[in-house]
Amino acid sequence: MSFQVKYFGMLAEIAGLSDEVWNAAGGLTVGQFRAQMLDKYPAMRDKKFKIAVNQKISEDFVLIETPAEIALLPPFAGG
Amino acid sequence: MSFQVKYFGMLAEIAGLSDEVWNAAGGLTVGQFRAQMLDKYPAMRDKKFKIAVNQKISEDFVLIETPAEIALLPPFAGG
Amino acid sequence: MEKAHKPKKVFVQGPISPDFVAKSIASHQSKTGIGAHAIFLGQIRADQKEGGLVTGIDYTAYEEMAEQAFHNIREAAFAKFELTCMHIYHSLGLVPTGEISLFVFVSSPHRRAAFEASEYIVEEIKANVPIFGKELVGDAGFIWKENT
Amino acid sequence: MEKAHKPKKVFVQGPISPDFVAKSIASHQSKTGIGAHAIFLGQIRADQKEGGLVTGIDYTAYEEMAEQAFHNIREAAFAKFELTCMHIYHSLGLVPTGEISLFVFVSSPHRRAAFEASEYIVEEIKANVPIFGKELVGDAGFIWKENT
Repeated sequence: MSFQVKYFGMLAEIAGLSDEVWNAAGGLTVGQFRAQMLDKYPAMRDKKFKIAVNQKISEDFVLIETPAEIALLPPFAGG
Repeated sequence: MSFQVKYFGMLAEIAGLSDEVWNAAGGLTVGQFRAQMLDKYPAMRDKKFKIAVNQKISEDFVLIETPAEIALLPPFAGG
Repeated sequence: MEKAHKPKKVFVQGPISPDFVAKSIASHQSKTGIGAHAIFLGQIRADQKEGGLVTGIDYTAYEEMAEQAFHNIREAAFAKFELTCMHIYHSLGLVPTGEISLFVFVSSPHRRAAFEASEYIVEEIKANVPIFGKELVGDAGFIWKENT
Repeated sequence: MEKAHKPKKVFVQGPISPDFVAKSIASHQSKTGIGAHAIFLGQIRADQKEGGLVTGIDYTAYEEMAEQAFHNIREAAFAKFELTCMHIYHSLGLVPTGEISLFVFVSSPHRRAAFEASEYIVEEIKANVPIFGKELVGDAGFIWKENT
């Protein structure tokens, strides 16, 4: 399966990009995706962030169904 | 004794003036002044108002000490 | 010139213009400790009364007592809340429907103080400042306004 | 022209000017059911950080999700409070210290609804809208801002 991943704020700086396509061997939960992502970008391990699936903040147990847009959201700073 | 009396809002309309000098035979409490005033302007009897002595809202038992500026204040409408 | 000597003057003749509000905001942009402004504007409603629509309010005040009351409100608000700035303006004379008669402007490093001070000041003004309002109704009628 | 088709567009590039605030106020003077406006403005503070003074904040957002979040906040506020109008504007890009990045403007027949809605909306924006802020510090440093 494959899906879009978007990085924002400090996470985009760590990743060095703001968008990429994620390719996984089989089905993934949000938690499994998070683990793969932290393997790829170890510097994100000590950062706080939430994961949104199709613009909704998601729990780790949720299964990602394609097509999906996954976003990594650091702490909000509006205002 | 004599003192200044000021009328505001609808009370100035009823009195037909906004300022006058009040002359009384002897000492007056605020309550006694109120009674004299309602005798002079009976149309004020069914109006709500407070009495300020030297810019402070006063209770009826307070004795008016000259020089004094007494003000009749209808309900506030600021804002 | 007179303004410079009486920075706390509250009363203005007639309506308060949006442009005046803008100038007040702009004059705070050099105060870089401010993080939050809360502004309250009172606008005259065209309420339907028995004699017709309200077309405006004619404001009068016991000015000396009112200025003292505003001063007391200001001092109390500065004591209660962490404020950088506070400005209060209120109209005297005729303010037509749709125009602004009250402008309360508070600024603080943080939003909580600004929100709380704004509400506090407006409620205090409504309750404790001797300002009187004659609502002009229809062609020739009027009703004396009373705050609730 | 674009504005007319997207009346709920929230994001603006760069700071929000006092003049824009004035124009927004003026455009409500024909709505004669309004008695109270509450305005909140977020201004960039020159906070002292380890690397120097904050000189501005560079804002980015997950724009599609943010617009949806603003929409949800708007709908919830209209449901909760008796409001005549509601406008929210937030900056993207660089907003220098002393300038305004957030403008929340609510109008109601009565003050209570305006006060309550103003606070509600600002708190919701701070907590639930995916906007990110890079505080520029001193000559070359930066700190990612985090709402509390």
